[in-house]
Amino acid sequence: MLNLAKEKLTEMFRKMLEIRFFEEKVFDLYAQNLVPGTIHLYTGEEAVAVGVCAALEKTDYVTSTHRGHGHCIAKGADLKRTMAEILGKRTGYCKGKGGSMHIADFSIGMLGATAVVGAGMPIAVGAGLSIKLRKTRQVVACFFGEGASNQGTFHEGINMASIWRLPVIFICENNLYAMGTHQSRVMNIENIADRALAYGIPGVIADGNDVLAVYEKALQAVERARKGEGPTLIECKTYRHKGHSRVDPAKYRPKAEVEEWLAKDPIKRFKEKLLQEGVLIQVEVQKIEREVAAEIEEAVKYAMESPYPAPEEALEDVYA
Amino acid sequence: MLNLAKEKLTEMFRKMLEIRFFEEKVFDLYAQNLVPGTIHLYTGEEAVAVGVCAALEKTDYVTSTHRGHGHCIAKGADLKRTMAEILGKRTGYCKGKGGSMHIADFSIGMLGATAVVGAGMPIAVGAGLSIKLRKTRQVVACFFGEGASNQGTFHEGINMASIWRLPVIFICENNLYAMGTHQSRVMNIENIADRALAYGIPGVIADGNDVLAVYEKALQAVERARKGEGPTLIECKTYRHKGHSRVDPAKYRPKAEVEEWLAKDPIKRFKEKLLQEGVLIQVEVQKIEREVAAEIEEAVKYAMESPYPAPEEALEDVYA
Amino acid sequence: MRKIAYREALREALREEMRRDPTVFLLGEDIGKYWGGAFKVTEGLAEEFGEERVRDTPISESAIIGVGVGAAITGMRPVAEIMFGDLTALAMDQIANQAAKIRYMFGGQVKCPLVIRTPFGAGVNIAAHHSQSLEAWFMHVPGLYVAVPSTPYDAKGLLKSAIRGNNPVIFCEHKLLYPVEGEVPEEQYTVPFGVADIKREGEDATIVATLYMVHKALEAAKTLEKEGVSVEVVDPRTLTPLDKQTIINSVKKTGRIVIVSEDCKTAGVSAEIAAIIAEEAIDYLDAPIKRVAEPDTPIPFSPPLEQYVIPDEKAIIKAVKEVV
Amino acid sequence: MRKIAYREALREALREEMRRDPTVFLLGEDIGKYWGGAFKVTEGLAEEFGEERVRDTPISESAIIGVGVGAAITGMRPVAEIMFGDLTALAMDQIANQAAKIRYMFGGQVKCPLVIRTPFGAGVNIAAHHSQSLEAWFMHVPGLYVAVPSTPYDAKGLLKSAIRGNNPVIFCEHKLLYPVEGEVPEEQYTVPFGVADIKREGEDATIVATLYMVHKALEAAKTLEKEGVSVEVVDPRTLTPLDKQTIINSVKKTGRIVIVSEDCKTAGVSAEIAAIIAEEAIDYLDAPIKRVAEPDTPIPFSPPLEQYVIPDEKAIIKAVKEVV
Ligand SMILES: Cc1ncc(C[n+]2csc(CCOP(=O)(O)OP(=O)(O)O)c2C)c(N)n1
Ligand SMILES: Cc1ncc(C[n+]2csc(CCOP(=O)(O)OP(=O)(O)O)c2C)c(N)n1
Ligand SMILES: [Mg+2]
Ligand SMILES: [Mg+2]
Repeated sequence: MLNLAKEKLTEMFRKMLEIRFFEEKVFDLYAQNLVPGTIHLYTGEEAVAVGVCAALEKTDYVTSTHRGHGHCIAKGADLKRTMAEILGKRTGYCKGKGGSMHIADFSIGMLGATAVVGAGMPIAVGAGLSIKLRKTRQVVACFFGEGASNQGTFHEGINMASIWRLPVIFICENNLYAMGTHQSRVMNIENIADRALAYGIPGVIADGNDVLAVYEKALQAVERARKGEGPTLIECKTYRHKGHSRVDPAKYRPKAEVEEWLAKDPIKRFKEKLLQEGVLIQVEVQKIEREVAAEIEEAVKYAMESPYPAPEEALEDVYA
Repeated sequence: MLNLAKEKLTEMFRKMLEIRFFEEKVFDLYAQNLVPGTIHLYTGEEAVAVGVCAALEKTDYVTSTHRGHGHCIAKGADLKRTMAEILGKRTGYCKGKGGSMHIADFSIGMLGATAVVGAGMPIAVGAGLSIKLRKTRQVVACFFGEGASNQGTFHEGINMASIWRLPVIFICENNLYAMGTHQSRVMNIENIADRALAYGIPGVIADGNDVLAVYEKALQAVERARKGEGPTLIECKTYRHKGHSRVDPAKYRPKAEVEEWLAKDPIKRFKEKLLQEGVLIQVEVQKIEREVAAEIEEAVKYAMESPYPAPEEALEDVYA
Repeated sequence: MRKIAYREALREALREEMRRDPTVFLLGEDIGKYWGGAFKVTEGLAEEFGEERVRDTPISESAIIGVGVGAAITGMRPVAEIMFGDLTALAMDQIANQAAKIRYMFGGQVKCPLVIRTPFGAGVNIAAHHSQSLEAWFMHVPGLYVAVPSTPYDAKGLLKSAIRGNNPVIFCEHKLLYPVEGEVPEEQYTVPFGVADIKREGEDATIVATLYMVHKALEAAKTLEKEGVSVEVVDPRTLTPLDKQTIINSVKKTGRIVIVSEDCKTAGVSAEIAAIIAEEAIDYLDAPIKRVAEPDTPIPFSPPLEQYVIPDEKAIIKAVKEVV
Repeated sequence: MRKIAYREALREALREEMRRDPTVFLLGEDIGKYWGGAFKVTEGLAEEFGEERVRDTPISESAIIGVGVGAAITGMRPVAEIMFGDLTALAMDQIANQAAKIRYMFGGQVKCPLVIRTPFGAGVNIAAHHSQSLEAWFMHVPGLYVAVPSTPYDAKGLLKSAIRGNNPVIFCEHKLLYPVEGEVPEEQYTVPFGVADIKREGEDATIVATLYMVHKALEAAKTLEKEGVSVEVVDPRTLTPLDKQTIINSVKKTGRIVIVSEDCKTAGVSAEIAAIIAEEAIDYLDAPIKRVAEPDTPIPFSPPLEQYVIPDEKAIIKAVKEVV
């Protein structure tokens, strides 16, 4: 996959860094009591969102989850408005009405995050049906966790996408845990990808910490979808670096397991590969890192300086 | 399987006849405008309920569906009280509150029918969990249609039964249609049994018009369940002789298909086998047929002569 | 004027809107050419518009609505059918948490023009899982509109408005209304949301009623007229938005109000209307507010039981007599 | 008397009932030893009773309730936890169509002693999918009981009654109440369903409030006292069965009623209580009924927006002043 254009590879690397730095900043701000509510960080899973979105075009759609910052950024959302939303500001994507768990940017096909686990799946299928009926060549990427794969919506949604051959790519972010619950305690199978058999669609597994592996599988699924051959279920094996949310210390995870996965850090791996293969040289990497850090600082500044919405705005936007 | 005791085989044959004659009578009564509401006849699918229930003990449980008369009778429900319920009488199993779609007899482990397609599946799983927690050796047989297998409850229910290794046997009555909808239009797979793979449990297919084939598969599943090895999904391929409900002429079914299946009538087949193998002789069969017909007449008489509930009884039984 | 059945009026609305706007499409269980909908509302539409636009679905209520949401926020105008109103319970998350809130949560970025047609109501002996009236659940969900047409005219006009509108709508039909005939003009028209209709004018008492109960209220009013009691029958036609003003104006005139609703009494539609009067028009009342509704029981199967729980003309007459 | 938090009171109730009755068991997402429940109510219980009786489930709300129903009708007393009240929408069929109706449909053959614990309420900035108050939906479902404890004492006593009772119960908790402390005796006790508690006596106006709003009502009452207005605060403690008599008696005494409820106003809890007064006690009223509730919007995320929609002491005081 390293025969991709340098520009493309650099862009993927940059996006992964954006997510990482963004999330680290959110974590800091949270610790300083500047983020209201709860947060679910995407740190450690960057290769999934970036690998998938790199296979999409701007007009394609994604649906997202409670752990959605990474999906937004990978799909091209503005960092400033994303951060502002998370801080509950008027300038945020949703004018402060949505917050961390409900960010959307319809202008880039980011159809929004739902905080009801699994609820986004039929919505993604509906977007796929809409594409079919409108006869565009768009596709939808639907993100969800392995925990969500036990919801009825997973079953009903994928089945419908399959029978109607809709251009939907189901991306299972298998980070092994749903809150404190290890996958092995809530399903009797090893691979979520095997559930594809129940719907007569391909189920494939990707190393979710290898952005190029994810990209490759996503690209195949996108091609299949655009050709009208229907959906694909892609399971990306990955891991979240932090706890589930807020202050979760994630003590339910064995230390060795955490260390094993930290060693597989998708950003570290991709960076090393890019350097090794000579796609980028050290100074280029450092430049990107500096640029991204500055971008994030700017986003934080923008968000911090933005005003809160006026209280009465709570009454707006209920009906169109 | 014909090495079963004559008594057992005769009992199975008798139950199948009971269901057939019962349903034909319900159909007649319906045509005479004596059955309120709607009806979903089990005619043609007798081998499934009887084959499964023959593998159960009295203390075992079953959960049922809108097409539930056959499940009741096979599990040993009283024909009089079943018919009385269908006619809305005070002497019916549910004192007229339930009707055709909601018959239960807790004294024989018939946990009742739900008219919400698929809703019985988690309830059956709950009964299975109860068995496990109470440490009895009971099992639960959960009946549902192939159409129901597209409901979220199918997915959530079977998954839970699997992870907890519950003694539940999931019996998919695949009669090819859900109302006017052929299976092929709502799922992209040939066999519902294949969905078992998604939960890591065995999925087996039985000729649903061969009562001994169903019995055999059910028996294996029951043994597995009683040993604590968990659930099994059994798909019984069968066909309903009549339309979906009431006045449905079932024009959506090709004539050749109907004829093919009518030729595979489970009662005719079993009768022929019993005669051929010398388990029963013609006069014995005729005697059973007469006896069952008389029983049904008696049930009808009982039901017809029974009083309706008093209107104010509508206010009873809301709370315990 | 020509008379057509409620069912046909609905079908005409669907047909006209589908001809007018290619983004309108239908989805639901057995709505297509093999069945035409459990109540035959969509009969013939698959033949005219094809199976792509009149789309049979698996038995997956939650996904039917979720798919509707996804299509609605990406440029389509889906009309989803849930075969029985009771089954909306299976899709409650998609209806109340997704469809209703998606615009608000995202700060007004998107509209969700999804219409959900579904029949409520008892009276045909199909028991507890197929007979409820659950409009009140949806009234309690901001972001949704709730339509409750009682006549073919209103059914057609409101359905067209629902489809053209930009908000999710629970379009409540009633099983017993499908065959009921009424005047419907040949020429196209719409009925706006939020405008009550005074189905009969009167002086002595106001009855507010919806769906099938409008007809029972009108019968009761006729009987009462013979006894010298003049009853005004107000049909809100939509519960959200609710035309409070027309109801209050009627109460100002009559000083008495009986609210008739087929749902279970507690926390039902009639509770909200009673509360509005108690808050905003109590000074005009010359008697307590009366609610006529189903008792708090599931719907029983057997005919005498079922008839007992459904509000009838007698109960309405009794309530009116208690207040005048 | 010792003081413990609402969360601990709930945990004590669970522990005592599990010790007393081996058929009691818990199920829900992350309620076991790896997390102890999202709000830590069940913390430590898996350690004492084992993972069989404190059972972590997959993320499958509908099946959690369905499994509860199946266990309840076969001799167990399950206590299911739905992590957030908003998510009951996913299980609405199992709650409203199965659990609530199973006894009735089957003619009283069976009981369904299933308790569903779930937290409602806004105030912690977790937006539209984690902040609703949906008690009214459940009040509208015959066959269910609905508990709404506002104090540690009531929480413990009502939960024990719920578990010992023979009917399905939606046991509504409130996120902001979990850390709130109150007096709870060491010795065992239960609080019966259907008996309101007068949390404060007064003469000039009645406030009916539930859950967290009881505390805001009490604060408002204190402030109003200083201004010479004596307010009685009635806490129904259970919405089904509802102790109408205590509410009506209070209104007889004060002639004024303000109903305070955190849910969306339209078709909410306050509507039903208002309707009861309008039907049965209107003659005792010296002023219109007032409802203080959330406006009809989803719950927004940003703190100033969220605070704006949650009823506060000021709104309660204003409403009381309008009626006295
Ligand atoms: C339907 C539903 N159930 C429960 C919750 C509470 N909850 C939020 S995130 C989460 C875990 C989700 O796990 P998974 O799908 O694997 O995603 P991950 O958090 O691991 O990315 C839970 C249980 C919820 N928001 N929605
Ligand atoms: C959840 C739900 N959706 C729709 C219906 C209407 N309905 C009743 S039976 C039926 C078809 C069921 O098909 P299947 O599960 O294959 O059972 P069969 O009738 O073939 O025995 C439908 C759609 C219902 N009762 N419940
Ligand atoms: Mg996960
Ligand atoms: Mg079928």
